[in-house]
Amino acid sequence: MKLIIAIIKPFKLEEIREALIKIGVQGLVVTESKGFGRQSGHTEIYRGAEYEVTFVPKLKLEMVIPDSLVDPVSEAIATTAKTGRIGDGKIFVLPVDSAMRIRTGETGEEAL
Amino acid sequence: MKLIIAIIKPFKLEEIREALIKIGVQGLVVTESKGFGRQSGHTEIYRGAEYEVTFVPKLKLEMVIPDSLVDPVSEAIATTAKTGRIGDGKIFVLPVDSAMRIRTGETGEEAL
Amino acid sequence: MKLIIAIIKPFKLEEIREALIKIGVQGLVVTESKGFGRQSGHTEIYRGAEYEVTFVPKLKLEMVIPDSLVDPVSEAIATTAKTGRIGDGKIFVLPVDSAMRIRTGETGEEAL
Amino acid sequence: MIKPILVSGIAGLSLFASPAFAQDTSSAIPGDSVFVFNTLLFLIGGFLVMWMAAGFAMLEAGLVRSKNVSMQCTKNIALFSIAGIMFTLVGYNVLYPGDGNWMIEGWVGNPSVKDIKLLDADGNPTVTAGDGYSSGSDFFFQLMFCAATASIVSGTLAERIKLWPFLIFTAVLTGLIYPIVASWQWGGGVLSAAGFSDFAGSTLVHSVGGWAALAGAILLGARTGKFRDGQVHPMPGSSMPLATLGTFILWLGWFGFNGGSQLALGSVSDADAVSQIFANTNIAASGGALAAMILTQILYGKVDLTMVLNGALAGLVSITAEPLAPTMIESIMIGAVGGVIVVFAVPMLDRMRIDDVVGAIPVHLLAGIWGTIAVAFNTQTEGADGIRSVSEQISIQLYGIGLVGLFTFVASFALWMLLKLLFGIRVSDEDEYIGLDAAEIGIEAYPEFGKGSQSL
Amino acid sequence: MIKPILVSGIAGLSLFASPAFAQDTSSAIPGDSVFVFNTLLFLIGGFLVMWMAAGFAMLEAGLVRSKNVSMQCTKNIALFSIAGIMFTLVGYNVLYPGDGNWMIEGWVGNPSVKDIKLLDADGNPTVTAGDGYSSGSDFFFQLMFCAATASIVSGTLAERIKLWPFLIFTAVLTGLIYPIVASWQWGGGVLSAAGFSDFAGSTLVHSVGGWAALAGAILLGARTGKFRDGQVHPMPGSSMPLATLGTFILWLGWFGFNGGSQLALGSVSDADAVSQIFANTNIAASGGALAAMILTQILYGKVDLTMVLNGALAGLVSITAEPLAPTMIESIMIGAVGGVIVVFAVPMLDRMRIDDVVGAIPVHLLAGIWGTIAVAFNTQTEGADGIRSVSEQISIQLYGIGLVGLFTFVASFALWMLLKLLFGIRVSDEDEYIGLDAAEIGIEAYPEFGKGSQSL
Amino acid sequence: MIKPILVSGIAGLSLFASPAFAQDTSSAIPGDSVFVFNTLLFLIGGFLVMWMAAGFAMLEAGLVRSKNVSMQCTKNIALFSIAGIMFTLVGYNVLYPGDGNWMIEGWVGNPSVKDIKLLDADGNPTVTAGDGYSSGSDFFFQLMFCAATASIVSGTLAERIKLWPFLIFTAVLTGLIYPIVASWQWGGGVLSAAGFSDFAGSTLVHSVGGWAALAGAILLGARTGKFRDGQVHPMPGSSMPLATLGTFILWLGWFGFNGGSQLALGSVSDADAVSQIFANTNIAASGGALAAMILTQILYGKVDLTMVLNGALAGLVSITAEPLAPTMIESIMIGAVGGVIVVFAVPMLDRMRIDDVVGAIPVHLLAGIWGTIAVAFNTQTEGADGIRSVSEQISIQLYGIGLVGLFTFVASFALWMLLKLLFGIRVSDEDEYIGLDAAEIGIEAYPEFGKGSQSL
Ligand SMILES: Nc1ncnc2c1ncn2[C@@H]1O[C@H](COP(=O)(O)OP(=O)(O)O)[C@@H](O)[C@H]1O
Ligand SMILES: Nc1ncnc2c1ncn2[C@@H]1O[C@H](COP(=O)(O)OP(=O)(O)O)[C@@H](O)[C@H]1O
Ligand SMILES: Nc1ncnc2c1ncn2[C@@H]1O[C@H](COP(=O)(O)OP(=O)(O)O)[C@@H](O)[C@H]1O
Repeated sequence: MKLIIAIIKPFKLEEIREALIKIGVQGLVVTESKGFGRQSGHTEIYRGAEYEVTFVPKLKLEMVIPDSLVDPVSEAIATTAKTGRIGDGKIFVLPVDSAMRIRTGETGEEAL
Repeated sequence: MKLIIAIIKPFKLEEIREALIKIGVQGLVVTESKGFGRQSGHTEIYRGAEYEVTFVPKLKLEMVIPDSLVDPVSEAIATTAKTGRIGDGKIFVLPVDSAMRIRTGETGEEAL
Repeated sequence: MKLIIAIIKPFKLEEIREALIKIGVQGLVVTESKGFGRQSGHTEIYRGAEYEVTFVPKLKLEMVIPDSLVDPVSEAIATTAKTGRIGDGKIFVLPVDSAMRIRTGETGEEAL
Repeated sequence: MIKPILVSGIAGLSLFASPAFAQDTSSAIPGDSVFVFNTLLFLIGGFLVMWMAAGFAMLEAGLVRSKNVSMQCTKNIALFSIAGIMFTLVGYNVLYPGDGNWMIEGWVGNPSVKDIKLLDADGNPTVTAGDGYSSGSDFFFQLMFCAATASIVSGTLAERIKLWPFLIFTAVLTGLIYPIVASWQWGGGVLSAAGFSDFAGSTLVHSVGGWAALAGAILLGARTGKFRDGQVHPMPGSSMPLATLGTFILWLGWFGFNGGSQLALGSVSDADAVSQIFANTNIAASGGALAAMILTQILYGKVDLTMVLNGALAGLVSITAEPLAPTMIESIMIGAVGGVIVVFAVPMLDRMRIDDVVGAIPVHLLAGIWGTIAVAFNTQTEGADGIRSVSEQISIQLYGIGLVGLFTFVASFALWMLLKLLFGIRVSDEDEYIGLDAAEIGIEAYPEFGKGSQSL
Repeated sequence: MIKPILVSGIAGLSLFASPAFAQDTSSAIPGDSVFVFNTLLFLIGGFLVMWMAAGFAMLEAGLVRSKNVSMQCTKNIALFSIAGIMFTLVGYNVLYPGDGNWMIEGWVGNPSVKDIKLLDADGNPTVTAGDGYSSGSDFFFQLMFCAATASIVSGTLAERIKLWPFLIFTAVLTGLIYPIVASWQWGGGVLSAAGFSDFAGSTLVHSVGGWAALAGAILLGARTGKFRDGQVHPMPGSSMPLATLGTFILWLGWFGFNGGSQLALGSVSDADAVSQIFANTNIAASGGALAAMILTQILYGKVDLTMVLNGALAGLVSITAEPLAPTMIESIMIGAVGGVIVVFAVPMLDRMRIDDVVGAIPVHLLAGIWGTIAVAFNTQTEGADGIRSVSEQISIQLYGIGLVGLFTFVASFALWMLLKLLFGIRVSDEDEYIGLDAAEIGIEAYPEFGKGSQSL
Repeated sequence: MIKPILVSGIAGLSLFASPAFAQDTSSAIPGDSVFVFNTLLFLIGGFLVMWMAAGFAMLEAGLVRSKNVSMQCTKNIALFSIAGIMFTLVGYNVLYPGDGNWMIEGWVGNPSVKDIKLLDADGNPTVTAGDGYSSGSDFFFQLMFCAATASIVSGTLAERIKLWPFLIFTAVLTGLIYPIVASWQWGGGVLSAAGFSDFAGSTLVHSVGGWAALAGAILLGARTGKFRDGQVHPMPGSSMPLATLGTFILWLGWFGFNGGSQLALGSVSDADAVSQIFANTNIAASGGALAAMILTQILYGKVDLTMVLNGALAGLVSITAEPLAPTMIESIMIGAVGGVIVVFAVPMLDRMRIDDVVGAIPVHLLAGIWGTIAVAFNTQTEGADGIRSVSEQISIQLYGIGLVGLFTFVASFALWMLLKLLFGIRVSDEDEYIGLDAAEIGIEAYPEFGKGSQSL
């Protein structure tokens, strides 16, 4: 089992969710975050003073999936999240030791 | 050391926190998130148009614990978070390489 | 590659970001969270009734970095985030299997 | 706020020009001008009291949790609409039975439906100027008082009551319960005959709302989790600036509430009276707010903003029973006692396990009782043996408070009980958890997923 | 709301004391008092209508998504400012050409710039009391109507229109389009001659705003994603309490809008009329809100707060064309029909793929049409052969609705088209995604990163 | 806004019917009607200015960061309460020493405590109609001006000042400093004798607030992090819609502020004057808002909403010193200059390292100075040698501005210094970080953990 962490542009959420469902992802959790990266934010002027908005709104998607899905999921996210413009985001894959569904107590891939 | 990620129903937070304290968890961090899973949200009508609320409010609990606590913690969360109804959430366990307490510089299990 | 999770006091964000840039961190993602730990919150009185504010506002920083940066990054965060007072936060290091930059499809350390 | 039928008390002067000026024909105000002035007072007073509906809505929206804010907004706009319609169709006639329209003399007016129309087909008024003011303006003004009574109830019962049973209660409260009680005094019924004095309605409006809320709160029970494990668990409201806005709106509206209750502006003495009322009303609110602020600082080591807001409102409720007679300094005192009452009564209700979400019972019921008693020190009505003594007046005030309380509480309790048996008045635990907005309204108050980042 | 030039219709009575009272010299109101009363009505009415600008701002701020809230606030304060200046410089003279200042007799007034100054160098009024009211107060009142027209447009086109082209449109709307249309009736032009009746402007104000909004919405297109994949994708607004506050503000302001349109307060019959107008206006809003509430409960199983808010406003728009003649119960009905219209028209517009963010078209245009037609049942103007029949009046009302609609829609459409060709009226997709606040205003409505935790 | 004692200037006309009408007995307004009209103007003006307290509260709540919003709400309701009580007990008598009650003739009134009561035990007025208006209504109106002065201070010093020292300052400001300054003009003191002209208080109210704020800001220092590393670090406020709402409230309230300052409504010329004031006040705000909008667009490439809001307010402050004499177009200009001042002064203060959280110094102090100077072009008071020349008037205006500035700044600075030495006026760095809500109020403005998901 792997944990996929994907940082995406917020307006891509719905499209990605639909793409993931198609390839069998059964659940995920989304968190609103702010990202800092090459996409360097922008300079704003507020009441005559310049300031840099360094953090850009992003969504963080987290989902635990069976090893077999790592490639299709990465691919699906990469395809749908891509706009080709700076700030499209990242996909990270982390190892997971175990998973449990609280409602049933199921563990392992059953739990996903 | 392991990182426990638990996705729970928001109103269970306090109960779970109390259960965790009892078994020796000394710290955790909670993030508000939205989940998508079998609990499929619901259909709302807004100004005459139907729409699906696909994402359900969840809390994400993260805590790093010594290996010895993984089972009691999982068990404690599973017990208190359970309502038996769909959407109760998940518990994931991830490996952790190291931990440090910023205030003291302590590392390892001391830092938790 | 490692995932650094740092729980910090919110007002330290800007300082830490600047410190991290200096040592070559190219991106990170910040999430607003609430923490529970030794820093035990405080008791408030609202309309004549006491209650405990158990959760303290924290920021969670996540960044994936090459192994070579783990020590300097930990050090940089530890130094700048430190106030010496309870609640300064934690730094956790987790293993990462892989990373991908969505915009270019680059993977591995290139993607960070 | 009394129809001319009540001649005892200082307010009785209002519609009759004071003799000192009547002689002075060159400066005297012509009858038609008096009519317009009086009408204008009702209209201005009326729109200011109408504005209080927004005040209640904002105060309550700020003091409930986010998940119930849409519901609270819905209830407030709905109850204001229902109050308007029920008072028009039924309540107005019950409140003002006049001479011949009592069902039970002095106690219950005839609920005949009357469709008000002021101008006949030729555009001539259907009422005569001799009345001293346009009856339409009076109607408009009275309607707003009725609506205010209903607004009081919604705050206490927030976050757990079902929408429709609440609205049915509102319909009966505004169509019958409030008009019956108010008719005892302002319709020339038993209280007015007994020499009770309640200028703008500390008892007749505010405590009626408070008693109805109390009955509901008892039957409904507290919010889940509020009194867990023998402890009080505060549930802070969603938005302090909205609660503050609501309080300022109510403060502003109160000038109409008390000032308009002079019922006349068309003479020098009425203009003086309305001015004094404005000044006293304002300073009583100041007294209430400051008392609560100082007291929470002393008791808790920090100022509690919600108590300050409640304190200002309690000051306003306290002065409402007699905003004309006190001096400015007396007004500060009367208001300050209201503020003190709030600070002690809020935790007291908690100890009694009565869950009053916004503090409406301390503010409207308890400060209302205090204000009604305080009247006696400044104003004594005329009885058979001349002006009453202060202690006689206090007895009468207590009699009025008791009578109104008894009737309103019993009637409300019975009605809530009926609604409970028929439909249930409380939402399910599940619905309470997810919030009434999602459960009954279908649109959350702040529905976006994260600020500014929602994709849909 | 008619200048004295229009004598047909019940409102024409307003400035002329009714004979019944004229004889009674002892109670008659002296001419100067009449002047002051009338002026006061305009001033109070004017500041209440001014307050509606805040109502529109809050309603719209609550019904757009967070990322566009600063923009909506900016537009509302800017359009109100522009309306004030354009109406002063140009619009007022176009609206009231008087006898000799028409460019096209009965159709288009002369847009001469006039700089209004009421007192001469010695502090004496430059106008005479004989006019019956201070022309400055009338000007102030009329200006607010003009601004209200512009406010209506901004809601419909929210979340995708560029700031400056919108403001240019506003300048032309308030300087020319609205004043021309309004001159047809209130300036003594063609509609007034034809016997059209529109007391406070269901058609002349509200539907003008509605038609201008409709033309813009068609040319501008829907928000990206609103009608994706052949389905309607709702985009819930950011804050229900702000939307509720806005509705209450508008409700309050409407007493000035309709009550002030009596144009006179200085007689018993005028005071009666204004009172009736206040009462009817209030109850029509109640009817609209309740109708929408009950209907959404029945149709969708839940109450839709935004529909209730729209319903209240639709009730207000519906009664605006004739708030004086109906009885209270008729007023409830007229308002309730407005509420029903909203509930059905909102999804209908969606089906037509017209994206009206706040529901301004159902509320102001469609309920405005309904209200204008409903006039005929209560009020018939006098034609050459005496008072018209109901069906004759209906024809004339339809003629007025059609004429106003045609002109406003065509003029607005042409203007929007011109702006589109010259500058473009729609922001880029990217800007729409990130929100107009970040794109065009530079300060987000809620700019903090997390509540209370921002470090900068 | 002048007591009758001041006869120079156009406003002096107000209480005395203009001769042109006095002869015409049939239309003349009887003395008692004049009394009621004047009183009514004070009451309406007073409640509109009271409403400005809510405007300041919302504007400031919107422009501070979330973590300080409850504190800002608390300060605003507390200062309004304190102002009411202090002005009643002390300030009113200091402001209006009349003939015999000066401590230092023309400079400092006697701070005797007076308990105001308008009706005697028999319900007869204790003042006579000859005064032209109810003294209670005047008192009510003046009290609101005093409170407005205090409101101005709280915005500048937000986010870092301790609650109680601020409130002590408020008590002295409203009990002594403001009344002393205002007595120089409105109490018939030295400025009025010198021929200074300030209709509704650009200098006497707004710049007094501004100077007091400036003194505080200098002693208090900037917010931590605002001027880090030689750069300005903006700290955007929490809620643009609340700031917009606050501005609209202030705009509305200003009709009372300026219109009520005519002090009389009971004649044709007064009614004309109030009408012109309403129209001019409105359009000056429009001018200020638009000027700021166009200027920020040009300078920064984007419109800055907060500047537009400040610009509208600066327009209002600018016209306040003379809202009657200018024509409409002149009023637009006067307001627009106010808007321009704001856009340049805000960054200028930043360069001076003076941290004014809401822009109160540019808006109230600088635009107030501009407005006071601008008076001279339209209004010249009468000196020993007849009407003064424009340049003479400018000198006198500058003298008044200087005198008021000097006294207010020095007195405020001394008082702030005293408070600093006694209690400290600034919260600890830690408290500033966590926010004043958590540190001093104990309830955060938006206390929920996530929207709608809080379990407690
Ligand atoms: N090393 C990293 N660890 C965690 N998150 C990162 C990292 N690098 C980038 N991100 C996240 O990804 C987002 C996009 O990255 P950015 O460098 O701006 O654009 P791109 O990926 O197109 O080069 C950033 O806003 C940040 O949230
Ligand atoms: N594979 C997954 N990875 C991450 N989070 C998940 C995953 N599956 C479910 N979740 C989270 O757990 C929540 C509950 O899951 P759900 O399928 O709705 O109910 P249940 O666990 O009772 O079957 C979801 O809302 C989602 O937030
Ligand atoms: N075991 C843990 N796992 C995850 N987060 C933790 C853990 N312990 C502490 N934290 C986070 O770190 C923050 C600081 O920890 P705390 O115990 O309060 O102070 P300190 O680290 O100075 O001893 C907590 O608020 C919590 O968010």
